[in-house]
Amino acid sequence: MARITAEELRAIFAALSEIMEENKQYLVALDSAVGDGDLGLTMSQGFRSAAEFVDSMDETDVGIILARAGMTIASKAPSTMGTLMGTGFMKGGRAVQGRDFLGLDELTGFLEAFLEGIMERGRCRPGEKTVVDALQPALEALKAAGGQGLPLTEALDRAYEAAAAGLEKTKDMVAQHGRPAYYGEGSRGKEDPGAAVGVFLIKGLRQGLSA
Amino acid sequence: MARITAEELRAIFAALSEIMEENKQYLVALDSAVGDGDLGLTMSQGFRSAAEFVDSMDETDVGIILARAGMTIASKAPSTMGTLMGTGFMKGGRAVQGRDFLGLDELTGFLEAFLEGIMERGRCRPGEKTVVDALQPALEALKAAGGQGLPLTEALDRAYEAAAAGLEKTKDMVAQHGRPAYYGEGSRGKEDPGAAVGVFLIKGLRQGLSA
Amino acid sequence: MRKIINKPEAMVDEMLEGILAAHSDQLACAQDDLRCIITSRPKPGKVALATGGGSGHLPLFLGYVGDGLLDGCSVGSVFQSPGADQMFAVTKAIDQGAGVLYIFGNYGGDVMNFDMAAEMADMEGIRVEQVIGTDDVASGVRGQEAKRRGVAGIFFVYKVAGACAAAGGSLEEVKAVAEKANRQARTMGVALSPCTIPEAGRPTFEIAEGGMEIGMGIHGEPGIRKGELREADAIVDEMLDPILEDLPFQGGDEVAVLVNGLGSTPREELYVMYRRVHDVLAARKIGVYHVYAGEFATSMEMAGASISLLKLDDELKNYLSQPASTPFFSQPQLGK
Amino acid sequence: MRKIINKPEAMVDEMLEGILAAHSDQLACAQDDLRCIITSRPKPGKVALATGGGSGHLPLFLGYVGDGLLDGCSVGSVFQSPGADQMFAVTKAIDQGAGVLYIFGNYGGDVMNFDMAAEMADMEGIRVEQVIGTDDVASGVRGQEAKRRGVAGIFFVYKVAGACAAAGGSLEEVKAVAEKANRQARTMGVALSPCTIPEAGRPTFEIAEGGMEIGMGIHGEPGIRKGELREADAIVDEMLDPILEDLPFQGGDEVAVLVNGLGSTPREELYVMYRRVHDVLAARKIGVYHVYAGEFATSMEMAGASISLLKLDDELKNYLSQPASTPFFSQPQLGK
Ligand SMILES: Nc1ncnc2c1ncn2[C@@H]1O[C@H](COP(=O)(O)OP(=O)(O)O)[C@@H](O)[C@H]1O
Ligand SMILES: Nc1ncnc2c1ncn2[C@@H]1O[C@H](COP(=O)(O)OP(=O)(O)O)[C@@H](O)[C@H]1O
Ligand SMILES: [Mg+2]
Ligand SMILES: [Mg+2]
Ligand SMILES: [Mg+2]
Ligand SMILES: [Mg+2]
Repeated sequence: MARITAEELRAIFAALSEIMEENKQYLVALDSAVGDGDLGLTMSQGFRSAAEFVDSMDETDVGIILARAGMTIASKAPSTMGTLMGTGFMKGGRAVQGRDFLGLDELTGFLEAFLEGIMERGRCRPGEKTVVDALQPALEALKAAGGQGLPLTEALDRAYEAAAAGLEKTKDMVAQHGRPAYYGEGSRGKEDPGAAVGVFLIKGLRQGLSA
Repeated sequence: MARITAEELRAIFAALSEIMEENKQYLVALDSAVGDGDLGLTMSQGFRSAAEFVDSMDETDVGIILARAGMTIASKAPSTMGTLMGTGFMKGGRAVQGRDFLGLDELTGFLEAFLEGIMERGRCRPGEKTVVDALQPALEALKAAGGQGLPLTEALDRAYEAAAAGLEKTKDMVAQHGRPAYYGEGSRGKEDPGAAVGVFLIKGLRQGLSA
Repeated sequence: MRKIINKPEAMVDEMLEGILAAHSDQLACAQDDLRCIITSRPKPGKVALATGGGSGHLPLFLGYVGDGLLDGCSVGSVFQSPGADQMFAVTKAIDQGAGVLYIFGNYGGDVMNFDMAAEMADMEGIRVEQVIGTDDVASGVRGQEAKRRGVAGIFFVYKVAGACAAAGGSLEEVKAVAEKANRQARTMGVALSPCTIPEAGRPTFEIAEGGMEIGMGIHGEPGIRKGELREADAIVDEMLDPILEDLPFQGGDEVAVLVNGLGSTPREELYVMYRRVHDVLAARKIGVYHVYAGEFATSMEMAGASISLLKLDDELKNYLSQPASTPFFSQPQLGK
Repeated sequence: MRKIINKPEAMVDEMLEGILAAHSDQLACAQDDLRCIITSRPKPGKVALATGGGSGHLPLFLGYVGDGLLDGCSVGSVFQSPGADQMFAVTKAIDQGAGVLYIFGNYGGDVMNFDMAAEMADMEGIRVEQVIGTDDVASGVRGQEAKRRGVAGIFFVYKVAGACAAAGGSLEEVKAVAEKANRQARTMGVALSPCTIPEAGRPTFEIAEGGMEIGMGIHGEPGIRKGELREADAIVDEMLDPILEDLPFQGGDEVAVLVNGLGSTPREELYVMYRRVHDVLAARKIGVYHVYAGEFATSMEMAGASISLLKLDDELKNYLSQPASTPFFSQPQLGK
């Protein structure tokens, strides 16, 4: 059964870096519509730095790896999503500190702390058209998969689908936070750029695991 | 024989005001080519104020009228030509102060002092592409006409021709003063805007006299 | 792009190099990081004041680091928040043991990063408090003042907090004065042109030639009304009304006024505006204690202006009147 | 035209009304004429300093009326000389019996009108001397310095003359110091855009988008080279070379530097420029005593900048370092 050790984390961050790079223009376009258009740039740069950092790290504690990767993202991508992703990894990492690997339960705990960290830092709740609206359904999906005893890879497949569905739903919401909120009702009908990053996050977690 | 009393001065300033008004756009165009383009505006405003002032004055001393008209021009048209015309009238007026009228000799004395005042104020000499290059030939023509015993009106006709010829010659000169000098060799081929005002000055003097 | 720069991506760091080279007697940087600007004349025992924010707004933010004002500033890329680690580096460098007050504008990235920096400081035993500038009337309805953006009025907050700290105020006292100033400051802006982020190379938002946008933010955030450019007096009236109603400012009040240029609007025009401000305030019997006019918070070469009013009481007046001196702003003791 | 004004023809007077309303504690006008600005804090017995010039250049010219600087300023329409009668009115109002020094830029209209005003003053028994600013290297060849225009470097002349007069210098002493500063100051400008005289409604000269003109004057007077906009370092080099060669400035010299924005060029860019200035001067072993960067002499909303150097000796350094304070410029004692 698949589990996430330091080795998988290297693969996961490599995958995340690649995904953000591939989708740079897409994120720029989403963010240009309701923000300052930098999201593709900050995410590809932040995750590239994190991947390099994780690759260079001689550490087996996955919690520490995740937390340190978060600090790297926060300092290399100081835009809002950089800070939120950084915070998420730091809080999530701390929640699973002291372990050599993550199974589905631990990953669920990681994502829960990740999400809580973001909501605390961003002073936000689900339904306010943010990254939270992709991650929260993903967390629910992981929990459900755990209840059903599904393997980690399949759980992440479901989480990915849930996140993508969550992203779709952000179209119906009115932005309450960050630059998109300046547009008020004008933000309705558009996907939230940060939620798209949330989807890519789950995608990267899945992609880093074989099979 | 024609002579210039306070009454003629009123007619002369009325004529000058009219001429500057009629040629406003022409002077603006000349000044726009090598300067700031305000010449038509400042001259029409300055001479209008002078005409109004002379009209309202209860004074028979033509020297005082001319000098005071000069102060009016200087204060209402503070651009370079306003200051120079103002200076000319003030110095010229002072040279003929104490008289009730001007004949050709006195007018010649007036224009001589007028020209000297300008050259002193402008730190300039003939040939440097300024108003002086219209007025200096006009002064020579008046002197010559005086030597030949011509009447005032005819003398002014000749002075006008000489001024116009002087203006034409400024085309061959390179500007040494004021904004036109910024263009250096680039000012060659164009008439000097200030010299055009000099021609109008003589024209107005003539036009204010009957026949 | 009409900019005197080298490589667009090097602009911020080269600007900082220039600033540090020009003003090495007054400014330095922490941890050899150009983006962590600190005063080179720390005052032992004083409560330290830090700010931070994106570049492109000079003299905001680092221009207020100096005597009688702030002690440090973290510097972001153009219109981007600095990182939490830079804020933390500044915090560590300026703390004199009396605690550090963060004063910054209400922008998502800045708020989160300063939060994070405060947590880091807390872990190292440095006491940190925050006051968030929210003076922009155009950016949120009454009753939800805490959601508003911070713009030029933050200058008033810096000024009185800086003077209070210089006078030996405790962290709590300095924070209380800063909060009061923020509570009593209101700003409204108008933009006549967009501006260009060097790396983008073209304007990131549009204002039609001959148009204006009332209430637009200093990063081009949407305002409250777009329209044709009107006469100065009409523009000022449209800006002043919501300011005056919001606090509200009333007859008998005494205020300080800041007429701020956004970048390419000349001082000539700011004074044409002030002429109207003066008349409107006089008609309402609102007294004017002091007038600041010039560039205090800009958006690079944006054309436009903002008007800020600060309602004064004796305490604020005293702190406002104290001398201050930075490389970008200098004021003698007022009322002498 | 992107201007916040009312009727274009009212702009100058409305601006003056705004300035006087805002700064009534420091400024007044003579003979009820708005265009005759004088200090409201005259110093009995002091040599009085007057300047004057066209509008559109704030803080030039009236912005330097205040403590430690000038005593009066006559104000013309945009880019037009004030009248001799206004200069004379200012002269009469500020004279304290110790004589009046005129300091103004070398522009035809100004020169003639100040001459005329001096004659009027002479007739009333007021002693007047003149120093004409001629710092613009681009406007005349070496050996004919007296024909050059005066631009931002006149700030240095004001500053040291103002300090000398404040210190009790006689008319001759103040004039000598002003002449020395003018002799030792050199400026070069670059323009990236034209500007619009309100009454004209459109730019009175052209600079292609993406182009620049090295040496252009502050009214759009032709410069010495037009071309494509280059990188900041290359522009600075092209500006500095003729400045350094002209005086010349040499290894071992000590200078003050003024990097001046012409209107819409942000301070960010001025410091990118200063960074290069600093490196070039360091390489030539020229010491920098103090750096001024900001808007000191503008052309409304023109984009561009100028660089001025003043070669110092002990006397100039002392006068430069003295405090000064006007509504537009304030400096504490330097080197403290
Ligand atoms: N307070 C907040 N809480 C949670 N998410 C937020 C908050 N503010 C903004 N976001 C998310 O950040 C995204 C924009 O990220 P980013 O482009 O980095 O912002 P910026 O460039 O404005 O700093 C938004 O689409 C939204 O999902
Ligand atoms: N120093 C000078 N001496 C004599 N005439 C001068 C001098 N400088 C300029 N002029 C004249 O003034 C004319 C321009 O006048 P005007 O448009 O009023 O100048 P500006 O608008 O530049 O002040 C020039 O064409 C020239 O004839
Ligand atoms: Mg963004
Ligand atoms: Mg951003
Ligand atoms: Mg002209
Ligand atoms: Mg003119």
